[in-house]
Amino acid sequence: MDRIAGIINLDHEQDLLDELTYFRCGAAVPFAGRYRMIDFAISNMANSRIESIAVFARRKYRSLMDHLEQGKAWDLDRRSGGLFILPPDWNDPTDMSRGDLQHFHNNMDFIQRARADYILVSGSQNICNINFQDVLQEHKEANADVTVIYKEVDELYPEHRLAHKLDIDEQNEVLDINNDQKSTKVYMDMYLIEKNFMNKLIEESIAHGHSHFFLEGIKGRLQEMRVHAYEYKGTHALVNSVESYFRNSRKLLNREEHDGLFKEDSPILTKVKNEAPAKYLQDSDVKNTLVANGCVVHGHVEDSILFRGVKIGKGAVIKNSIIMQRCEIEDNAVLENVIIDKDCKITGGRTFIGAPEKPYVLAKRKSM
Amino acid sequence: MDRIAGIINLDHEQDLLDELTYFRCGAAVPFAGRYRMIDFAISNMANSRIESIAVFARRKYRSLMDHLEQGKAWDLDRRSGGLFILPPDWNDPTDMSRGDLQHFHNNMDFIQRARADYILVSGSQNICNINFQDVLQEHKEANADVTVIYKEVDELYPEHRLAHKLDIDEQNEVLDINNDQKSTKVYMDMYLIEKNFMNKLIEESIAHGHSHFFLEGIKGRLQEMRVHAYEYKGTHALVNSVESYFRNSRKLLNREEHDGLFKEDSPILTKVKNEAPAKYLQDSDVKNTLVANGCVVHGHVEDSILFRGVKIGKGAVIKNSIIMQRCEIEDNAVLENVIIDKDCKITGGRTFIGAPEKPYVLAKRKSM
Amino acid sequence: MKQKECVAMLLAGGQGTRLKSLTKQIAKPAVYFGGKYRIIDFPLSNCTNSGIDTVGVLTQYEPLILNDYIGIGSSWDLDRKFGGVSVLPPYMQADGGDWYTGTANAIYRNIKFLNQYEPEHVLILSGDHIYKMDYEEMLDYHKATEADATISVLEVPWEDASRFGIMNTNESGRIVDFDEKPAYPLNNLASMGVYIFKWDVLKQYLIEDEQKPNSSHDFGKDIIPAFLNDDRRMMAYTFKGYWKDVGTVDSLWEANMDLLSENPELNLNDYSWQIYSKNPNQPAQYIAPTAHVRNALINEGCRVHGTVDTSVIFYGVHIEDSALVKDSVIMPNVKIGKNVKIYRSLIAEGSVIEDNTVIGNPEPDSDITLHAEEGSVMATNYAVTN
Amino acid sequence: MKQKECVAMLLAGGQGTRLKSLTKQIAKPAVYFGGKYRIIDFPLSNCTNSGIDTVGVLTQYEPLILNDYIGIGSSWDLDRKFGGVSVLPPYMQADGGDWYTGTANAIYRNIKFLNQYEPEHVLILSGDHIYKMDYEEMLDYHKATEADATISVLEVPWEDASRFGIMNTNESGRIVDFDEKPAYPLNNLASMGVYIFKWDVLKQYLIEDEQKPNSSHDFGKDIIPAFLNDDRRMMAYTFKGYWKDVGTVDSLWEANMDLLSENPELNLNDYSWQIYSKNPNQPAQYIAPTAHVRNALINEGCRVHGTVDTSVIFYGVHIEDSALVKDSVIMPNVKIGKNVKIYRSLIAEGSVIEDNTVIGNPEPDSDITLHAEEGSVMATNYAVTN
Repeated sequence: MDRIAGIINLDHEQDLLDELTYFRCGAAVPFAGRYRMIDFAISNMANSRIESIAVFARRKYRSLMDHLEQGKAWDLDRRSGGLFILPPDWNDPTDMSRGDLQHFHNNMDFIQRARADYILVSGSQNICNINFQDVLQEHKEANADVTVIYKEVDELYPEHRLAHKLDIDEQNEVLDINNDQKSTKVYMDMYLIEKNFMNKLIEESIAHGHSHFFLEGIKGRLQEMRVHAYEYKGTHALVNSVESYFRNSRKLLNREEHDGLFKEDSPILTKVKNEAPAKYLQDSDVKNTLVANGCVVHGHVEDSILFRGVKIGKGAVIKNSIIMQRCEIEDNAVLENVIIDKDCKITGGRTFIGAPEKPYVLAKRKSM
Repeated sequence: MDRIAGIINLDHEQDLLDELTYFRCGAAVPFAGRYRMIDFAISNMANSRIESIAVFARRKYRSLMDHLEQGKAWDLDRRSGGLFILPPDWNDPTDMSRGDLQHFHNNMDFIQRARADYILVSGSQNICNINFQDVLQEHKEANADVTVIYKEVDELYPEHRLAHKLDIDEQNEVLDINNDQKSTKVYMDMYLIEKNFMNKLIEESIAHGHSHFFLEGIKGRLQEMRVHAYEYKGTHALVNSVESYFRNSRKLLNREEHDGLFKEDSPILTKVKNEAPAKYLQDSDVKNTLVANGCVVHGHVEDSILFRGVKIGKGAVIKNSIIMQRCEIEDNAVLENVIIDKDCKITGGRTFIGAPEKPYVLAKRKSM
Repeated sequence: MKQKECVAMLLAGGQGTRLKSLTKQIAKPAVYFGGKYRIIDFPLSNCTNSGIDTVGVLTQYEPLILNDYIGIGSSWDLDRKFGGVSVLPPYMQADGGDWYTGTANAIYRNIKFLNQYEPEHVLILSGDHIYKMDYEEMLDYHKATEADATISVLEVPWEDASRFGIMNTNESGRIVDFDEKPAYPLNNLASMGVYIFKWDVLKQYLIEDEQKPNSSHDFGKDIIPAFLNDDRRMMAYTFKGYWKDVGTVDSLWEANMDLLSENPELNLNDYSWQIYSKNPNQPAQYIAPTAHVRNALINEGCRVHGTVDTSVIFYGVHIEDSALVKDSVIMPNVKIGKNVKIYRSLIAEGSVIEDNTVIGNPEPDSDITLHAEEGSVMATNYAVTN
Repeated sequence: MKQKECVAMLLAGGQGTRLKSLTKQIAKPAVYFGGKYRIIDFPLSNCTNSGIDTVGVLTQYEPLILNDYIGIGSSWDLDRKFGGVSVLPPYMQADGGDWYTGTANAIYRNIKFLNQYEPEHVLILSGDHIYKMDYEEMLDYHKATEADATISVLEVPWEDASRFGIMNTNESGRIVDFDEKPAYPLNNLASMGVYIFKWDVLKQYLIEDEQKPNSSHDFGKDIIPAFLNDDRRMMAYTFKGYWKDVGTVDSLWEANMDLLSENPELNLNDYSWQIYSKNPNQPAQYIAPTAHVRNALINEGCRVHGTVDTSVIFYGVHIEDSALVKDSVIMPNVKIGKNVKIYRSLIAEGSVIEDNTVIGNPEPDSDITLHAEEGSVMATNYAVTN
């Protein structure tokens, strides 16, 4: 069997989720009632039998450390291989590397030692359920040097403006990677590459003074190599702004979208928390909502997502909202189009209403 | 039972071990054949039934993360409590705290949530085998606000110049904490304090714009509180320079000193590595040396320490030296008064001789 | 090696035949409860929360699921380097081997296991009861009273006393007599089957009891009477709080329903005394636009399109449009089809209920229905051994 | 649930009476070897290194130490969420229970365990041998040849062939006959007791074998002959490398001595095929100024003041001044007093050897002495069942 090792490169992901990324990087933002953004990339890797995964983190990664532990939730707390968070903590005066190439250069050890023939590099913003063994299969059949993964989207949303797009020929060979605002072939920030070839490219990129391995070392040298495009066909969400976070979260209230992401044979896993089952009281009224364990619901909730341990008081009305872990919404409060980060408290009777396209966001640990 | 939580505060420990601290903080420096400096503080806490431990780290803590994992080696990878590395990763524009008070302030959560009545704060440079429950007992009997721990040293060495000294009365109450170069009462950078009292002191320290909790918040207010001195009587080593590292390492070749540190009923634990037993070949000759597993010895070794996986070639002669993990000393090389960091290779036949009071130090991964 | 002050031994060997098909393939302590838990989660979590980190689980009957469930004990934070949880089936020694013949025999056969930890005290637990209890408080009482044995008791209503083992105590709380199901109870202090013994004293009685040819090697029938006979110091420790023997289908159903009140006596949301459990990693539950949910406990991985009223729903259950689940307990991964009606029932794990099926009797006070693979059976009173 | 391609079943039930007092309180697979290991470390590490992450360990005789040693499998990286290592003692079912009556019966009784993983293939291992083997290569061969069963064989010297079970193969490697200890061997391919079966085929034979009243329910005696009888496709897979049955005191001693050569056939320092083991957390070994050490393996936690020559020393051993340990194996935590002389001996765990004692015979080719608590015994050949 050909082995793949994984790299989750967070170096170029900007913390664009406003209040939600004040205290954490985007990869650590809670999503879908009980997950964090990064859970999807890690679970996809684990489900694709990738047993060595490095996370290149630079900023605000403490909640990531807390969340990932040693990879326990993904059975990646192993003696050989496993999950490693690799923040920048090197100190070599002779080091010439810059940008994310610092990560690649200083973690050469990880790449070299991993029992793997291929490396799969991914970000954390493309939410999906993908099997990288299938990608490898196609990569080998196409005899490619690099395989980049894309999603053909039905409709272009604002979040796709920030993404790269692929221009491909009928053999799915990549002709160009650009920012074509009309193209619906959204590059998912994931690529597969043979390990030794990658080493060579990294060294060359450093020698050329590059600071962004993918953009300069691969995209910039497209003509010199065979880059294949793999089309991912399942449920997909690109989350790089509050608006896209809000819309794509609620997209999961659609049963088909939900089932496309949460599959029994390739489950999305996350750190286990011990919580009692959700409790619905006599006078609760809940519709079209995702509810995590530990919630206690007295009030009215619809078209919303309740994370773990949320309390909704009597007579409270929650619509079109995302309420994160351990928030307490007191009796008769009214919330609509809001995102409330962890550990907030909404005083009884108060009302907060945001706009559907611009939800009202409350940073964590606020009392209002 | 009164519970204690632990804090290992590395914030004021300077990386004075030259080449040994180029790539790691002092707490992560290998010691005694298979340990790291920080193992002593953690093991002492674990052996004293301290089940929640926070490590305040600021710089070069990546090898610390790798070494400590989630506290597995100390059975501290627990669901409630356990071991936490808490690097500075906060981002609060309203935060007024400075210096190590940033750690105390931003990790108030850890202190509050720990199921503990007392907090034991320690650094990593004082190597010892101490029971903090005994300290607590004396703290309560003395009805103290703070108990500081000291060692009465027989002889003053250069490392003690950098340490604080205690001036105490016959009831072991602390009258002054100073830098008296003649005093033999060496403050071991460890103190015990009641949790709520500590919280109060932290808040006051921040309000006063302090940047060093112990020096300004406790030492600076000595007259306002009852500070008791606990005398630790066992094996002790203060390691804060290459010279003190070298001398104190070799002190462990003395059987009494060794037994005072490594006790069966309060073992010093460290991350487990899987290595075969040390192998001594037909022509090996080893005397007065600590040898860790995984070593393969063909040559002559005396008055030295060999860490895990060291290879000593035929005819090689090693005297008065410390050879760290996975170094390879080829045939007929001669080493005397040297410290060689991990993964170095000494070419066959070469000779390196340092001075006993100033050993020759080789940084890691060098080939000479 | 460090010594353990108190080691717990959990008797989990029972077949629990009164729970009928629920225990056909699993030991009784592995039976489901409360939307998420198995019965054994309660004594194990109590141990963890009481600071007892060494637990032997004595198994005999169908241990596969229990073994697999307990695993390395990490769910209860009992994956410890020294101590932790150990599953102890009977085993063969140089002089042969045999099955455990009674509760006392099971402990006798594991003297070697206990000796490893040199405990001062041994806590004996059973895996049949739902309750939250701080064993450390009981241990403190046991030590303070310098008892050879301490038995945890519960005040039961006088009219129920004759259904229990009743402890007769003197004014200082010392046990002077023990009546198993007395016709005319002198007291209403019922034994909860939770004992703490001084280990050196207990060990001696276990060794002696093993020699007695007519002994049934049982704590209640043989060991406690022998202690009484020898005038050993035995104290009654009174427990206050929720405690339920869930040994029958009716009592299991009742204990589940008890959780649904607004402030149940057994609070599962108390973070200071959590009941730990293996957490299946499933997505958040989905309550559809067509759903009506009230008075319910529902776990992750569920999908509710129909109506759930006054019921407890385990993980992975799908309830389709127009289905009604009322006054019932639905165990893991049950699929409930369209327009199904379920009343006053326990539905066993993995059952598939076809569209339009009706299960159970909606009449209040009617018998509780147990639905398992082989079809539905009605719960009445069975005279069975446990 | 995910399925496992191949699950390993390790037969660890043997009492190993030929190892005499070494196995009085422990099962044979738990016997010490190589300064650090127990025999079972070898098959378990082989599994991990071969990518087989699901292993059932069938125990029966004195499993306490084995249970405790295996624990949750973390030493071998086998603490997996789905799969990992499971200790499988015999257990009681609704229709009663019994001890394992043979190797095949042990697997038969765990069909339910195996079915959980829906394996295509089952690897049968024993816990008696010291060897490093890539089972994945054998599995690849098994799959490539579409065998119903594949038996790993080793070329033994022709003169030794009559001491083994010999596989007679045709030119394609297919097994056409099997001779248990033939007087006139036709072949020198000895079975190593390592089998891979198609699980659905094996299951059928196990069920049938269980019905046969005269069967001894043994792989070698019953299952393999039945396969041969039915002309099932059985292939011989030739293993090359170090392999040693350490079933006697002599062979255990020899295998230890084999490790001391400069480049032993069994390389314990090979990072690409590590032998994992539980690592006691002890300080680095201390070699005193008075010590002489050569030709030795020594583990952490040891203190050597005397002379060690051509010996294997486990952890926690103290050797005092002027003591001599020659051509011997010293098991964990042995204390050797001043001026003691030990020759050609195995010293059992925890022994305390008083000052000036002499153990063993220094003569080359003399018998190996086994010293255990109850005193020394000489190793000669015993006719025993294993």
